[in-house]
Amino acid sequence: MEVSWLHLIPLLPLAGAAVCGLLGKWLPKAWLYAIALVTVLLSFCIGLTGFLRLPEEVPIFHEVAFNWFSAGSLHVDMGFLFDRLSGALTLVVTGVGFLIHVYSVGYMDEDPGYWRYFAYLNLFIAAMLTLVLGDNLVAMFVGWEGVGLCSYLLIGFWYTDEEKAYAGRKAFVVNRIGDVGFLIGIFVLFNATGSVSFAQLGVAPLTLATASIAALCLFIGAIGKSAQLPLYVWLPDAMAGPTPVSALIHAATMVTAGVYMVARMSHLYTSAPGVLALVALVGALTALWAALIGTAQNDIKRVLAYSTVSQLGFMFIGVGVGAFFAGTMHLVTHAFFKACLFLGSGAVIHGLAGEQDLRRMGGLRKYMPQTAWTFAVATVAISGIFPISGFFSKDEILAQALHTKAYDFLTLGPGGPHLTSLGTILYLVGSFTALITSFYMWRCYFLAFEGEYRGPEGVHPHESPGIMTSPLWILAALSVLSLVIGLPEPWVRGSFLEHLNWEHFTGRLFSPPRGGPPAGFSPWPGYLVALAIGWAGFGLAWLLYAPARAASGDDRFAALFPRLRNAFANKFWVDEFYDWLVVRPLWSFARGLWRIFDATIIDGLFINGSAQLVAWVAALARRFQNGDVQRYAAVTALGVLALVYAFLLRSSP
Amino acid sequence: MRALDYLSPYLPVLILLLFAGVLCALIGAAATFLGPKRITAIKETAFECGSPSIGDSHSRHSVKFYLVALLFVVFDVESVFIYPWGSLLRDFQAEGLGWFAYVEMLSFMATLALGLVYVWRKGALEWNP
Amino acid sequence: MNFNPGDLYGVLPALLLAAGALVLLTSEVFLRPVEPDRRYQAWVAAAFAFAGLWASLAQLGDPAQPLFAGAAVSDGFAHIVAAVVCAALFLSCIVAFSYLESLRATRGEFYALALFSASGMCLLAQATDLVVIFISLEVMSLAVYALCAYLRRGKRPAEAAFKYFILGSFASAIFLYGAAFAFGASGSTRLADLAATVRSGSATTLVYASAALLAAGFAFKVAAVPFHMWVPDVYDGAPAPVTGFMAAGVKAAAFATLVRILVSGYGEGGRWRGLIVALAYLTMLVGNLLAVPQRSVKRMLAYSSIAHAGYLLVAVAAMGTSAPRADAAGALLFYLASYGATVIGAFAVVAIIERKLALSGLGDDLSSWAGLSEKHPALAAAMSLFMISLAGVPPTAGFMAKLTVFRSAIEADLVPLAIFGVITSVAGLYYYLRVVVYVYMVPEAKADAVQGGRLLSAGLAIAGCALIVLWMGVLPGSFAALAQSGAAVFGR
Amino acid sequence: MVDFFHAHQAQHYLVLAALLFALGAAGVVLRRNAIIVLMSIELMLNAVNLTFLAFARFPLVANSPMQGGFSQGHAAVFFVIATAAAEAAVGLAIIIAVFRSRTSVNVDEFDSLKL
Repeated sequence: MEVSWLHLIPLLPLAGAAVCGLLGKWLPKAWLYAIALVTVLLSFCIGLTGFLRLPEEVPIFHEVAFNWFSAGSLHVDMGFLFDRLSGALTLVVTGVGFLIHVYSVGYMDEDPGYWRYFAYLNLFIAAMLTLVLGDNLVAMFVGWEGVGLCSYLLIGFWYTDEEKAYAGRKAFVVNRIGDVGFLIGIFVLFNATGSVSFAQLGVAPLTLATASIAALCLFIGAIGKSAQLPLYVWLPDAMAGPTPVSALIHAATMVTAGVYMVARMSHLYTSAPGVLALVALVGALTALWAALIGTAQNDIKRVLAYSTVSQLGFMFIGVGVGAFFAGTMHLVTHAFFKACLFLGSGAVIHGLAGEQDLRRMGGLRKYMPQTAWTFAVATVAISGIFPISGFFSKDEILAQALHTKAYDFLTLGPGGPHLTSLGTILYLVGSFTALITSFYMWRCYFLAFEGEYRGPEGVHPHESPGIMTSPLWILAALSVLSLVIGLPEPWVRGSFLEHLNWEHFTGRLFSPPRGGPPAGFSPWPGYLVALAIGWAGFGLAWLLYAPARAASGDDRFAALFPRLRNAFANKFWVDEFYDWLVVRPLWSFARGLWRIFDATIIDGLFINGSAQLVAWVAALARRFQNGDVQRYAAVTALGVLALVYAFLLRSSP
Repeated sequence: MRALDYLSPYLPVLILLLFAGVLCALIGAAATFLGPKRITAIKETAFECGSPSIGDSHSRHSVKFYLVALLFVVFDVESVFIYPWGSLLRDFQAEGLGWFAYVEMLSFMATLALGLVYVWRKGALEWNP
Repeated sequence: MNFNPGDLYGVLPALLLAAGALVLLTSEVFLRPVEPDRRYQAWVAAAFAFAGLWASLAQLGDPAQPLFAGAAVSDGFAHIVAAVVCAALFLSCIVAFSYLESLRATRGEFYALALFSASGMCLLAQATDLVVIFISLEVMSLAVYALCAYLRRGKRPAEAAFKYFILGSFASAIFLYGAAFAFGASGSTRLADLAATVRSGSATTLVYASAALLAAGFAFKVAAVPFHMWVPDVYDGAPAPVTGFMAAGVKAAAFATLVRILVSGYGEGGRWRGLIVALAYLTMLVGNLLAVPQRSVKRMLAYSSIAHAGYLLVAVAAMGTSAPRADAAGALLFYLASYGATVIGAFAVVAIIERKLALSGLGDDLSSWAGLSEKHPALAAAMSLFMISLAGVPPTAGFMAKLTVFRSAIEADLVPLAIFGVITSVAGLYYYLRVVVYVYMVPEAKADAVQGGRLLSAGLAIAGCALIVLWMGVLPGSFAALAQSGAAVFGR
Repeated sequence: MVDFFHAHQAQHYLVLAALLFALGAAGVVLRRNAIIVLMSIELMLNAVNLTFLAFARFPLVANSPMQGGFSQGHAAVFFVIATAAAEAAVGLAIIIAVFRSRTSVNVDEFDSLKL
């Protein structure tokens, strides 16, 4: 259905950003907050109204805002597409965005640059909405670049000198690689089909080669934006920005853009099954890799950052096995619980006067109970413990991976073996990752909130003000409530919940993979395994971190949980065993991974390498550009000679 | 080979140049080596029709010289267009373009005159170095 | 011999601008005793620039026709370039007004010289005869040399002008030598006759030597590597409003002429395409690479102008194939317009920063930009907009321009060139965004603020540029249509 | 040796012009004095004039497609001379401006602008 109000959704935050950015310095604080918050809220309301009124038969709102440009045979309309997927994401972006705005009012209140911060934040939301709602690849790219720009600005929000400004360099270099891939992908698709709009790309017949190249290029973009192997390294460093920004951009919205893009281009990716397998493989490897590294981090925000990378890997497994609904469902649920976790960590950091080291926390549940409870709820969600949302969405991905038929006809090289077992491998890797995920998230929770306070002397941990805790509660509630979209279809068939079921809800949006969707499997075995895994991770964390906390905390522990203590009477032996068998190797392995890859290859070769390249270029330029006009003339003369020679060479047959 | 063929006509010129150069060098050398050299204080002084020079021999000219010289060159060179015009005026007239040619030259002269007026009013022609 | 007075109408923009220059020169010497306040001159100049803009746009619909027995031509391509030049002049006059006023350096010659050079640019875009091209080139260049040296403060402007003059004259001589060869080979200085000689197949070595020399002369003017060495020093030393005008106007006129010479003069042979492709590769690489270590914003913009010459060369190279030339020409025109608007805006902001530095004789450094957003949020926002437009990030004019240029390259089967362009342009974000970071950086304690006052006119120009940049980025349709209509002369 | 008298008539002029042009270019690149650099540029322009005149007087092609025939080459020389004079004027003015700020016309001392 053609409508004329869609443009308001991104336009309102944009207007808010313009007002905040240009006039914010002179506006009273209250006005500025009101403008920043109300524009986002209005966007949310418009999105919600639209979402509820989506027509049943063809659930699409479409608006051609204007004829954007036509250059030669390329005609692009700036249009907005509001269907069930982009609609849901609009709600997530504006909803979570609004909550984070509210939270930021408390968090940034004392910062002198608060007006810039809110301008950036609004600009980010406008760009993200453009990304989500754009009805063609170029519009998506507009948003894609816009969110990258805002992210760069917001990471650098607290820069006071150049040294710190270059902290964002890694994010920058890495993201540019992805952007090149994305742009080239657009060009390839345009060259092949003559169009860039999703509507036409969604039905365009593509040869396998074209589809594969385009899908690969676009996926490079997704790898950069969504922090997958080998370009994930910028995300942990991006934690230098304010915590609410990490929550919004580096957890809930921007980094999921890659997943969204792959889902949006489902027709392309199902036409290129090889690339689809690569997507799943990269996702699985990243999930495992980041989870392993996450176990060895002591900075609370870095733990969450690696967990984000890992969860994004899960989403890519989902879309990569052709279960686009599963990947996007995890995207939505993850947005809630990860935002909640990040905001919780922000409250902790806020309450501890800037302390981020898990080893110097502990026992915070006593001081900030609201933060602790909401953090716990979100941890339950991410570790996939029944019955909170993460359990269903993560298990859906794993179940789809196990039963996928997307690779049945794929072979390794011509005449090579069929890749039928790839799905099973993905399942096993994913399940193992889920175990580690549960482990390190609980470790994080225990270290931060349980046991004795080990924090810095003189700091009195305190609960955050209500304006910061209320978003936490809402997000925790959403983490729980969003389980309804993940309930298996047989459970809800016939009831009103059926409409909310994500698979049912997005049913006609995605192209099925070439082997067809898996059908007729029972969810129960998967659930049982997942349940076991979730609790196992919890147990492992408990064994290692609950008892070993502090020597003086032992008595308290015994008093609280005597039975458990008896069950593990030999706990020191267990500790040592685990330490020797699991923790030490795991720790050193994880450290090693981090050192080899992040520190050496990426930092050394890539980031410092580019710095050295710059220095080298500067030295070279200084040799030539030495201010001597006659040297310039000599170079010019040589250029003329070369040009004449080249022309004559080409002219002689 | 082609390049050599092409340049071979210039061999005589080259020989001539070489010959002239060698001859100059020879004569100079001969004068230096063969001539008697007995330098006295009297011989080093300015002789009969000169007085000892005062100050740097490379004195600097005032910028005004450049200015006037340049203005002269510019206006002088522009007048180069008038000669061919004058010699062709009758042909123009024969073709019925006499008035056009006249107006054309008039506008050219007017523009030049405007330049002259500008230079004049700017005071570039006033001589006070 | 024949003469059609209507031909003068064809060069109306150039005539208007030249007349404006004469008016200003006369008023400078005659009105001076009566009216010592010379601020009116900026507005007179702007009015003539606007008239030129209006005239070139009014002629846009006219059918293409040769003027003065084929020495020049009146076609859409030339009119669009003239419109870009006049618009650049108009905005630069407004920027220069506040700049010169605050430095107390207003003199009539400034605007007269600017008008003369713009007049040369307009003619350059129309010329189809090598001698006419040479004369227009010199009218443009001599005035610009003088403009560079205009600000008689410190060593830098005069030195920049000297370098520009020496190298520019050197390049002019090389161009002229090529013109002499072309005359020898075809017996004519008209591009059309040259094309006939090339087409007849009797092209000799002389023809190709002339093509190389002519191309080299204009490769210098457009700042293609390896003829780019003058750019950083000249851009750095010249007053910022002049630099902006140069970057926008000279580039537009020089590219228009380069296209005319190569396509109208040597088009059929098509042998030049490979060399332009090579120049484009080299220019994009060197321009982007050398911009990275720059700490002076002006020098960075100078190298960025080299890089942009590379992207424009991509469009020129795309005109060297049998693929629809009009598309590539349209892309070229669109790029010139968008680059002009962006770079004039950027240099206008630089001018505001520079006014203070010029008094102390310092070059600008990134550190003097720190914390601009605290004092002047709008200025900071505009500068950021120009930077991301130069970097080619949507939704700005720069992105649209790059998109159309690369697309035309792909249609002309220059896919590797387009991909290389995409990669280098994305790499270019690095140094553009560094400016943005500085602008929005929390200033250190001693943040030296830019003083206000007399910002209004420069501010207006900056706002106008920003508006155009956004407009061309968000609603490029009408601009693209104009560019296409102008490019139609190059045929399908 | 015989070729010397039977080659195309324009050849000698062209070779001389090329030599002059190269000398001028070498002067621009090598000479220290700014005035001499300027003179070298004028030399290059005059070399071009000689080339134009050689082609106009001894054409390589049968007939010129232009209205004025080969005399257009002569006309071109007029324009070049006039332009060269203007160029020299501007050049000298700029050199004087530089000289004022640093009292030297040695080109290799003009280096306050560099990377």
